Amino acid sequence: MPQKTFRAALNEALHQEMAADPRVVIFGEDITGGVGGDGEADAWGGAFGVSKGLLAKFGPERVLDTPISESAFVGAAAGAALMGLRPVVEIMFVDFIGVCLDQVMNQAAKFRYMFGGKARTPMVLRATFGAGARSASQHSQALYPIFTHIPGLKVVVPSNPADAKGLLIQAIRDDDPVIFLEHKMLYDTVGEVPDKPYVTPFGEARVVREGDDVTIVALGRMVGRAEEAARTLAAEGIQATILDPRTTSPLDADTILEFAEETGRVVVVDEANPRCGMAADIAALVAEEAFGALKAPILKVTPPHTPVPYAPSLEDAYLPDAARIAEAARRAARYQA
Amino acid sequence: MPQKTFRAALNEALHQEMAADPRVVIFGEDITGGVGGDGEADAWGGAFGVSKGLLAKFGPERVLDTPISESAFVGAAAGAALMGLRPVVEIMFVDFIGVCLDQVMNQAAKFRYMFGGKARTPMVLRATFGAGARSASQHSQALYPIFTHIPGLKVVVPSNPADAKGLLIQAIRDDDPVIFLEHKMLYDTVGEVPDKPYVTPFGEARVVREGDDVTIVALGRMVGRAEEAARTLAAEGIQATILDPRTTSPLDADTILEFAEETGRVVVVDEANPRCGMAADIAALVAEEAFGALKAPILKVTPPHTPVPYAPSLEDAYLPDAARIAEAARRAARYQA
Amino acid sequence: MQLSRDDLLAAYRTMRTIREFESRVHAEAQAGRVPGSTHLYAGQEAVATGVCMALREGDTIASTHRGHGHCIAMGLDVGPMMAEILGKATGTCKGKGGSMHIADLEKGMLGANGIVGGGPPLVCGAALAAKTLGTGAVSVCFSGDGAVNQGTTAESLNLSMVWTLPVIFVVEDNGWGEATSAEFAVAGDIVERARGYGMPAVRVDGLSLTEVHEAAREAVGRAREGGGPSLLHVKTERFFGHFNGDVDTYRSEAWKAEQRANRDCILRFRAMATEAGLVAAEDLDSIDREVAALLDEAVRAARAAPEPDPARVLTTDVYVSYEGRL
Amino acid sequence: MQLSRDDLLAAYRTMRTIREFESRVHAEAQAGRVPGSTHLYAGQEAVATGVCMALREGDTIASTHRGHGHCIAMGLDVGPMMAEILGKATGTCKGKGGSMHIADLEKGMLGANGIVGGGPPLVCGAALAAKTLGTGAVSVCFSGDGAVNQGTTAESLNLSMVWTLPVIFVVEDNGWGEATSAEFAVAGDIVERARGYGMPAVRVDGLSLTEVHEAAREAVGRAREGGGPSLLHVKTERFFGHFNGDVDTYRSEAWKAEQRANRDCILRFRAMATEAGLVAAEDLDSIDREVAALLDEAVRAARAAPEPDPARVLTTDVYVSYEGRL
Ligand SMILES: Cc1ncc(C[n+]2csc(CCOP(=O)(O)OP(=O)(O)O)c2C)c(N)n1
Ligand SMILES: Cc1ncc(C[n+]2csc(CCOP(=O)(O)OP(=O)(O)O)c2C)c(N)n1
Ligand SMILES: [Mg+2]
Ligand SMILES: [Mg+2]
Repeated sequence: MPQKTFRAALNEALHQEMAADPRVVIFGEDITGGVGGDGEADAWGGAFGVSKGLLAKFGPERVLDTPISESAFVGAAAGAALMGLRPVVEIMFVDFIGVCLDQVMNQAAKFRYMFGGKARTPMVLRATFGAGARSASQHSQALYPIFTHIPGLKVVVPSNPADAKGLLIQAIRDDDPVIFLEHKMLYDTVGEVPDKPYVTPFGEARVVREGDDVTIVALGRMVGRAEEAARTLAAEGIQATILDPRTTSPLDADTILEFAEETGRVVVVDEANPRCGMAADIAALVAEEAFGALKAPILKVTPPHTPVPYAPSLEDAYLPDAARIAEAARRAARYQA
Repeated sequence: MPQKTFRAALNEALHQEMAADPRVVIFGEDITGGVGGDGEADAWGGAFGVSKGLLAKFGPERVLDTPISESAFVGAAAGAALMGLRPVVEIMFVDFIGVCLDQVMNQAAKFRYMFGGKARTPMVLRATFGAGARSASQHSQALYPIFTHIPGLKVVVPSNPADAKGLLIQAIRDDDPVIFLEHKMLYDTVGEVPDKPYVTPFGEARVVREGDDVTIVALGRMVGRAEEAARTLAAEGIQATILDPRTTSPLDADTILEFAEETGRVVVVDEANPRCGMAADIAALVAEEAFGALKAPILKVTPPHTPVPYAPSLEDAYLPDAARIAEAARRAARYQA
Repeated sequence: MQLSRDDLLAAYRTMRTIREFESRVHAEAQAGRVPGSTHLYAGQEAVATGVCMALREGDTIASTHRGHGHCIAMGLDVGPMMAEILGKATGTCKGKGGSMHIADLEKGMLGANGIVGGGPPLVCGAALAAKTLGTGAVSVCFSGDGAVNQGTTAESLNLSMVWTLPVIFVVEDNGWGEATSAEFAVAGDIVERARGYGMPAVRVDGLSLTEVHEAAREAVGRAREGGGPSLLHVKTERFFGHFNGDVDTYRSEAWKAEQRANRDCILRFRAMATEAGLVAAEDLDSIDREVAALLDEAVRAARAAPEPDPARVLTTDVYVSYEGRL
Repeated sequence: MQLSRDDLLAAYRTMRTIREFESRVHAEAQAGRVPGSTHLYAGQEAVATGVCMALREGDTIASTHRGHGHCIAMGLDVGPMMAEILGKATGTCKGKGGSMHIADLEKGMLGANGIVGGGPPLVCGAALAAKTLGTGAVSVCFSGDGAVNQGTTAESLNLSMVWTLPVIFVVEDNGWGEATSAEFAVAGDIVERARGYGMPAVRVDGLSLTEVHEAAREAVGRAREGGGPSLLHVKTERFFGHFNGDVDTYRSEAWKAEQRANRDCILRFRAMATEAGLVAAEDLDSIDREVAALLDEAVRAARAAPEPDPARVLTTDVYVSYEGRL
């Protein structure tokens, strides 16, 4: 199967869906880049190059640059979705949600309910997230717990190129508002990605590997780190299951509970901050519904309750790494009541 | 001791702190009301009357009405706090945080960390929250999980008049940014409130009642409902401990864990939506750190994953009530492995 | 362009329906039958009416917390609207939305909105859809003098210019944002603000149905022909307090009496239309009677309607599809 | 008011220090020694310098992602600044903030800011503090042509007028917001936008230190005397790409060469000041040498400095006090 980067997989998904459906439009800051200059057109193709080439294919009516006005253009996506388009709107860093949350939380997410089921708001809000790029406190947050908390939104956090493509296509075809979060440290990772369009369904966890001793649930970039940890553990004779929920809302509670019950030992790894985060969310699910099968405390591996620091030494310590994950899994696997 | 309403207790706290410290200023929409009219001045004293009378006492330099520009004036609170004031800023409904989250999340909350410890941002953001007033989806949310998730913020959710006063005074004297959330259905509740100024410390749960059979953790308006449930349970021979954390950040983990261990059975009641909410947060804490003592699944009692509906029949069903709390507590208390 | 007699009668019927609807809502609220808050549109009828008369099928509007008038001007049925406000299963939104969230997308009404400044971005999107899909539709954003100070308004003025969108921003300046006067809260001049974005903008007398309509017609025409957005700054009057619980003491009784007596757009319309001999007073009176009967029935039906059943509908309508728990 | 020779020399030293600082940061970034992104201020030196010369102790500024120039113009030490950018423990913010978050409250510098439009509300607050505490201080908000389209800017223009705050909004219009031109993104006219709020506003040539300074002096004077806010729309030039990773292909090489040759505020200043006989070229040359030496040392020290120790400082500085877990 062809090897593609995470970035290329997303770009391909956008190309294919825009070709398939004239209602799909894309906009955001520098989504092409170069408007008004005397140099290259589509110079950026998005701050991370994900939308490169769309302008040439689909023209400026469907690929629109915007002023720096996230409230206006994210809200415009919601309004356009109500009226028959399927907008894919980009806010460069998810951290910028602070300037436009209302249009997501109180408008797009709630239309359908408030209007008694009459509205459909098929929009996708794409944004990068995550630490590791030395981007400091205002450009490195995860924030999906905030979206996950809000009823009416779907939230996608892909961990690899193949899922990125299938989940983005699903997001675009989905009739509900979807928050699609791309970890900026994953853009250059490579994996097998089918050429044809395909969908990866929401609410279905991927079983990354199976092992009887402990179940590790991890999201986004943490999936790779969990795999690294699992290799170390395997060498020590501890076999881990790794689950990648892929979407935090809907969450595949069934699969998580199934493996939690099978192993009786659960570790949740999350790049988001710990308080009211996804690690807590999943741990609480297990503590309520798989309690009878539990043989050990449910351990959480997350950053501390601090903003993301700038210096590499600090940022590296901030993020959960394979060693911390392995240590938690070891503790869970070896725990004796 | 004198009986006062929740509203009066807050009003008294504002009066006393403004009298004690000239750096305390208060602003927000209609915080006085009536500016520019030919009728009564200070006509509203805040949309819920909490700031009534401050204008007459402290004058328009310290009690300021604002345009409908939450980003500007909440950010102004952050900037003013950096420069030596202690602003108390009001956004009428916490639901409006969507239009100004950035100034809270990326500015006020992060200054100190980003600036290497050089900043102090002693501001209080007051807002009403909560369902029950038939205010529908955009005026009824809880949202404290969002603030609790964000490092750098403190988050206060008082459940009764005495705590409301003590916690607000602490919030105003506190050197960190504090989100102070007032349940709109509690304003008219009455309780004993000392006349003198006093502080209720952050991060110290209140032990509302003690009982050996089950520990119920509840916040805000849910504390009263938990008490109601506990009375029912007592009649059935089930004795419940009720803990009111009072602040969700910092959270008094020690007290929660202590009682979780003592009873081995825990129910968490929360008015916020369930996903990545406070119920999950507390349940996850217990599942990790009191696991060895647990005798039953940790049960969560929350609204469903839906927006808040308008019709009374629906809104009443949305909110956890004493019956649902009692039922969960019964299940926890009676659970046999 | 002179309005025809039929147009004038239709306009009057709309204005009267709004006025009557609001006075019934007021009465229901006073009687304790409205569960939540409502914000009455009485006094501003000429604005919604004059603007929406300039629209055609497929056009859209975004509204505000004070949305009943916009709904009626867009042709929503008053029966389900009343039921919605009373929190009933037969309401426009099945009782889930209430006064502040009445919407009917099929009629181009994108929703009342509980967030001040919530609407301006939405019309940019609706207009973008019209432009992309080539429907020739325009989109109107109603908002208040208070909302002009919300950042979303400024951003949307700019975005609509940058994208040359078929949008009309109608600022209904009733002088107040809750209990705070526009004189205090609005620095400068709303028309000048729009012009700062290069946007055509005019000041309009909101007590004159014909003046509002004429200004709207011009702006809608320009938008429909690809000429981009416009702003109308319409001076109007809010007859009731901000919401049903507002004792409205910040305006003196004398001021309010003078307002009702001299600055009532419906009285002005009657005087204008009958004095100019365009319509007969009896025609208007008979409309009044028809409207009253319509509202009698709306109120009766709404009161009689059942509340929504939580077991059936509490968790429906959150998503179109969701493979997870609610 | 004519600037004195000392003023001119001081201004030149500031501009030169900024230029040299940025060229060193650029070199460090090229060499892979800057962990994160930086946005260089080169080309805009006359703006920060001309404005901040009009300030006095106690005055404050809010800055942007492109903040190094503002920091230097407010008197921050280049040594710790360079260390901060290199992510070192000796940095202005102990390495926690990086390029986009350098702040020094004691010097009135309220922080570079990674959020476009983050600053305008903050200066309203700083100005309110000055007003309430009666310090007579003013607060300056630097922001870009891109930031004028952010709702926070519009809200802050209005709020500062409504509260009559001692604020000066300095819009540094370098023609670009990332890879998007102001010509595309900014509808209308920035000066007219401010006037829509009733705010005094002027257009200023940002290549002329003296013109910037003169306009700032007037606005600062007005603010200090209680005359309220002003806006300066300053046309300036961005010499580098948007950030250190930007290949900047959206501007042609010819355009960029012409820009460097003909629109360099430092070259203009040299020409103006020496041709008018106000200062001697040698004086400026010797400042150049001193500045180069200063930066040599700053870079050397920053490179040599230790990284922050996570065991000690990862979880400090989140709160002043916190009775909970981090
Ligand atoms: C973002 C936000 N801030 C504040 C409010 C509370 N609020 C509701 S209506 C209103 C006044 C709006 O004034 P205006 O725009 O003039 O509309 P009017 O009520 O006069 O029709 C306010 C402040 C809100 N709903 N949303
Ligand atoms: C709210 C927000 N949106 C987008 C960005 C990404 N961004 C960083 S700088 C920038 C361009 C800013 O342009 P301008 O204000 O003209 O400043 P300049 O870079 O030209 O100094 C953008 C879009 C951001 N940091 N914050
Ligand atoms: Mg108004
Ligand atoms: Mg710029």
